[in-house]
Amino acid sequence: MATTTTPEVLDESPGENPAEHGMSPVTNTGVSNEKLAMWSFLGSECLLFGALISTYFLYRGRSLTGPTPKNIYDIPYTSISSFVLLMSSLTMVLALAAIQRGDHRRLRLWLTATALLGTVFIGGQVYEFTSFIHEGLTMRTNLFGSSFFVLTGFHGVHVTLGIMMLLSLVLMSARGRLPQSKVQVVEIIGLYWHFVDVVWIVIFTVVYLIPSPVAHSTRPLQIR
Amino acid sequence: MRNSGKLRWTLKGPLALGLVLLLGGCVKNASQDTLKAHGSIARLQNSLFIPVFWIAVGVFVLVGGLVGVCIVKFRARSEDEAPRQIHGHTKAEIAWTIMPAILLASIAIPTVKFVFDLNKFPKNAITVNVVGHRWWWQMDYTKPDDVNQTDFTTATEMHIPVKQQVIVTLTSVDVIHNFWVPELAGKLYAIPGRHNKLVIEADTPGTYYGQCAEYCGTSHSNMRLRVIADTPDQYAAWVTAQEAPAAQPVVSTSPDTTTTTPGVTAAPTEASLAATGANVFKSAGCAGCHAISGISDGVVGPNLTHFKSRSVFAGAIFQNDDNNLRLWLANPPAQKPGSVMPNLHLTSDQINQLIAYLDTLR
Amino acid sequence: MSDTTDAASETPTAAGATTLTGSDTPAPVPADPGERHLVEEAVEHRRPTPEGGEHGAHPTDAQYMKIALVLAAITAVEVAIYYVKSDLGLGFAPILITMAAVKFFLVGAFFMHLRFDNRVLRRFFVTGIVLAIIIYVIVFLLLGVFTSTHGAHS
Amino acid sequence: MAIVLEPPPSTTAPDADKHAGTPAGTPFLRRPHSSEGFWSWVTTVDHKRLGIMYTATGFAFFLLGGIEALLIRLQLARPNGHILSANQYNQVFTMHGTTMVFLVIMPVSVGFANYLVPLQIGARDVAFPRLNAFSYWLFLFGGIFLYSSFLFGGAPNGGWFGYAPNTSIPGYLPGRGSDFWVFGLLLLGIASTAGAVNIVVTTLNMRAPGMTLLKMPIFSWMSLIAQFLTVFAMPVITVALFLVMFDRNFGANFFNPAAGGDPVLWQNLFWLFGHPEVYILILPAMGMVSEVLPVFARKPLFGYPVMVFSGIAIGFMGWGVWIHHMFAVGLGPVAVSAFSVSTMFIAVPTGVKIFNWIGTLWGGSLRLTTPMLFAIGFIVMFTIGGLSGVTHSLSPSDRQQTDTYYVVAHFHYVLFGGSMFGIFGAIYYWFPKAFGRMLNEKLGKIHFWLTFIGFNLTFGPMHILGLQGMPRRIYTYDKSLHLGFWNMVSTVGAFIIMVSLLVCIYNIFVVTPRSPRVSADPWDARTLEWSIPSPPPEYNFAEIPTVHSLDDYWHRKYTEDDEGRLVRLPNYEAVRASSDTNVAAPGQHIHMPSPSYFPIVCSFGLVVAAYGMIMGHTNGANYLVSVVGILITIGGLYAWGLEPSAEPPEEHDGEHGGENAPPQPAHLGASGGTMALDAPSTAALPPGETHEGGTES
Repeated sequence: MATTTTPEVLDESPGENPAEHGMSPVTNTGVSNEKLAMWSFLGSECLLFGALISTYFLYRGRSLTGPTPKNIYDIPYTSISSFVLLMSSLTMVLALAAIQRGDHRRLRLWLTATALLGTVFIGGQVYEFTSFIHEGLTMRTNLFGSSFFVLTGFHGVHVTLGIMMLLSLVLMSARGRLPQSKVQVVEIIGLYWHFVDVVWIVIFTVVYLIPSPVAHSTRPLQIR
Repeated sequence: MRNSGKLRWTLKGPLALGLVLLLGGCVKNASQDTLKAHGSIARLQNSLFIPVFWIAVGVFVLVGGLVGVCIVKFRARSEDEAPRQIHGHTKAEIAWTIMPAILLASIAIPTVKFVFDLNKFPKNAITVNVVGHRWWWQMDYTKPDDVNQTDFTTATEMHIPVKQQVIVTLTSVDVIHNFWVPELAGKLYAIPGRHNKLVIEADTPGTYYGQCAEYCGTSHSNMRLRVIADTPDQYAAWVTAQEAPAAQPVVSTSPDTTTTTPGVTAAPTEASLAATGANVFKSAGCAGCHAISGISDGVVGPNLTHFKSRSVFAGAIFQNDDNNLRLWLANPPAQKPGSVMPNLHLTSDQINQLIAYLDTLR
Repeated sequence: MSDTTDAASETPTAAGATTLTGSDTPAPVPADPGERHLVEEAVEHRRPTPEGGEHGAHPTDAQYMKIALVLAAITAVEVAIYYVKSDLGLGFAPILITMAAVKFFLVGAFFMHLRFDNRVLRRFFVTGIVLAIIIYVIVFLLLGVFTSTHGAHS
Repeated sequence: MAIVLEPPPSTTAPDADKHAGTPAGTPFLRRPHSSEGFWSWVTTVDHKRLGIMYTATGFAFFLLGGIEALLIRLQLARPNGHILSANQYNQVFTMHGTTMVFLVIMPVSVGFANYLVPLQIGARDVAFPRLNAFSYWLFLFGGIFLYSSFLFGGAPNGGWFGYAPNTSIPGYLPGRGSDFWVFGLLLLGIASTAGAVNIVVTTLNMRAPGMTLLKMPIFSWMSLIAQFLTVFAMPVITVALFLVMFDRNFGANFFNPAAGGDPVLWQNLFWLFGHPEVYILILPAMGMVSEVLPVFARKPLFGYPVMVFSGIAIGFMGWGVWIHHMFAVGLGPVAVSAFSVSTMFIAVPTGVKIFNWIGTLWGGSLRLTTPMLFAIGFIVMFTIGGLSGVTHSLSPSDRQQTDTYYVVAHFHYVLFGGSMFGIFGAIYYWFPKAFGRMLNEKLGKIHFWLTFIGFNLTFGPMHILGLQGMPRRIYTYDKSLHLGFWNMVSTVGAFIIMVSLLVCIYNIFVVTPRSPRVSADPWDARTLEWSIPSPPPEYNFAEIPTVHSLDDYWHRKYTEDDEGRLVRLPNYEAVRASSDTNVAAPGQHIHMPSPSYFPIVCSFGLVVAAYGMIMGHTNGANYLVSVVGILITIGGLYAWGLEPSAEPPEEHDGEHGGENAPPQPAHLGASGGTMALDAPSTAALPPGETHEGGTES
């Protein structure tokens, strides 16, 4: 769309202002408010998850008692649920492509699939949490427990919110309240969903795959 | 014009006054004065601060002066003045970007050097492990030949030999504290789970005040300490005295007479009082928290082995005399808010006996 | 102005074309210009292929699936590496992190359209990521994550 | 609905009723319609009302924080003071700091940004009017939540910096204050993030035609930078607060040394937020001053682009200096040197700003009005704060000054002598715009001089106290320290400040309401907000202006002769007069976002959730209260998402269809196409925005 040619943030020239050309009066940046807001929110979320992941990373191998990641993680299991979440990104983007084509049946299909995959992931996480707790790892147990549960829990809450949004979209679409003109709603929620997915990509690597340094006892405690 | 002159002085008057007062203020006899360095470390720190402080004053005089000139010179005289519209000046911008940068670079160099200087630690120095507690300082003197071994433990008041760098390693058992004896050295945190290292040194014999500088809870204000710089001889004598075991109270012949009939019997001798006090110490709960070598080994409160050798107690908020001790023992939290030492509801006789006993712990 | 009327005349068409269950709701949400441009975009997208316009480079469904396949493959390799890590020694963590970064990039660039979308958006996100990486790596350095000795330097 | 227009108001009410029943309305709450009275303020989404509410609420908290400051000063006036107990004192200084940072300077700056940014950039409202209302209510509720802790077992007492493990391990600090502190700050963090996103999007997206970023008023610029910092800094403290929350409420070990947790992590996270926060607090005030000085010097801002870029530089560099709050932590010489140097060099862009302000004054024609006095006071006082900041960057000697009253003096010169002076100047400067009446100048000058003297008496001596070894946050000090004299001086100064505030309040509430109304442009000012009546109509601009230059309004009135001297354009008077009549023509109608109940409902739910968390700490069953709160919020968000931002315009289009675009829901900027760009301001809020809020919560 020619009308959305983006003026540079800092070096736009007045002549480029669409309104003066009698062109579509888009926003100054050419991006809608909602999308810009979502992206700035995602930028903010980078710092949020960055802090959580960093906390986990910092405390790797510093727990003074077990269990440790090594003897509790079930990598094949987590790999599958990671894969499920990764594929939900695909279904999400297919949903967006569908509404962009005006294919509302496929939109609902893919949105439902995305929500379903997300639910499978959350179900997997619930199962994982329960089994960890059975194996004696809670938030209170050690640093590993604290940082693991808080990090993955935060992510899980984000996924859950995403599922709620997706289901709302399905419902709206089914009631005919999601016309093609509102394609952007799908896009914005898609952005959120993909973000949650990329965060998990990082978590999967940093938390699950990269092993903790050995030894949770190298650090003598001088507390008397 | 007349008006603007007045205005300028109303603007600058308080500032000039402030500056004068600042100078006046430094002469005051404050006992934790950071500008009154009494040791090489504090002097090093001041040798950086004081010149930069005066540079800053100079810059301020420049800026304030320029503002003052503007107010006087460019004050509107009529409503219709048409000043020249200056939108900017590239050379000026470059100048006042680069000049401060050069100035700052020139103070950055000594700063970095001093940072590394402060991280040089003398070898074979006396090492004292200082542990922060809510709200008092514990000092573990290490053995001269092995810094991993504690030689003796004291609290609140530490001695150092004069003109000798002493390494203080800092940690804490609860929250973050901050060890600070301004006239000897800048502060450093005592953080639970970490060990920080600080050098202190005193030039002249004397008593130096210090206190915890990081907010650590209710009685943060009451977490003070003293560093006493001794001549080498005095210090050696002090160490010998501290290394000695606690004084043993003379065994009382009739320990319970005083407790059963308070105030009735003739005044017991100091010795028998003290001996009773030792028993009170063991039975009333003191021993659970306080260590006295050979008697108890509590670690919650200060080590009392040579309690009476210290001039202050309870986080250095009290002079170590019988009156203060009496008040303290009667109700510690009332004297020091939030005190971890509870009110043991001791009778006044028990208190007297305890004081008599503590008096023997020299 | 002409554009306004353009959008105006297009909108009912677009909405009409998409209404499925009858327009029980008047869909009264008035779109902002941002949405208006989307309306126009949507109009363009009514063509069989979602190409054209600024977002013309949008991948097709097939391309999305290819990207997903690549993502899946990388994940598989990651897990495989996890099981053979002993052979790779120290090179192990950087390889995994690189692969995660590639996945991150693929999702961001294609699924989130950062590759095709307005530069402003990329800046927001890249600012967030770069800022996060820099400051948290500094925190790691300060807190001794990369050194074997824990805690303070002293 | 709030269609602000000249057409007979009688038509609005029936229309409104008609619409409340349509599916466009929400299923269970009728759309609010009143534009006057209590409910109109509760449900308003007008950025100007919200801006005033922000500022007024902030000012109220300023008085509370000021009372706390007086208590502190009374306690410390003499050695061994007995006005407060140790625990009370600790609560008071914690609340003083928390209040002044989170409940005063931040929200007042946001309030000004709210009020001014749309006016300065030529927009009808902010990008997300309801999100704006949500931010305000959450800020208010968060503030009330924090202060309610005084009723429930004691206020926060761990310091505004809340160092772990003091705050993270229950039992170290008496009372429940730390829980209130954690949840209060979380609420305020959500509020400020939402508000910041809003202002960032507004500024980037909704500028009038022709207003490139480098023609944007400097205050809008500085707000933009500050809000960017908020967007990126808030999540860091959010995480830190969550970690403490999990430590306190659920037995996690993040900052528990006994389990290997590192308290220094808290310090890093806190100051990672805390230092950008300093610039969040000072940048808007710098912007305010940069607006005031040119107007009263009758000269443009000296080096406007340099001012912008130095602001950006400060914003960036603000991320690389946080360790200077931790020079005494013992982080090793490399880290300490690096951060010493980075801290020093942040003085460069700051110094550039100061010199540019002086450059603005130089050669001007200075009118020493009250706003100007505060602005000049800002320059001088902020310079002192900046210079003492440089002495703090000397990390070796800062080991003496940190955690003493020298620091207290330093940051009060920055935050009071800087931010508050800027804000006071801004209040005097923009008051006539917001309320149509000029604050009394005579009282204003008294206010300024009392503040100036009181301020210097209060905080000047603190430099000395710090150098003489008075640590911060002590509730008492011994006579032997010889600190009594300067503490007494400081206390006297604090009371002079309080008197000056009373003068200000008297001025605002008693004297000014009786003063005559002023024109649109009483100061002969430069920026767009002065081109519309005072107070501005709800829609701000009857016609969105097209901008040709920086200080566009000024250039409609003035030009320069060959020598660069100021020359009035012939139509000078006409331009100023037309500003007073710059309102919508009869029949013209401008669709504005409608009031809504849901912002306040959503924020209320979050506060309920926070109380539930506090109560749940003692009895797990009470966590149900939190669940209820979250459900209220989610319900509110759904209703919000389904409710259109603005009521549909059909009924009016029917009347005026001829001159407007054909009726279609996608069109808001109805009148005659000239205000094409207003439309984003009335953006529909599809569920996308709901989720914006939703993910926050």
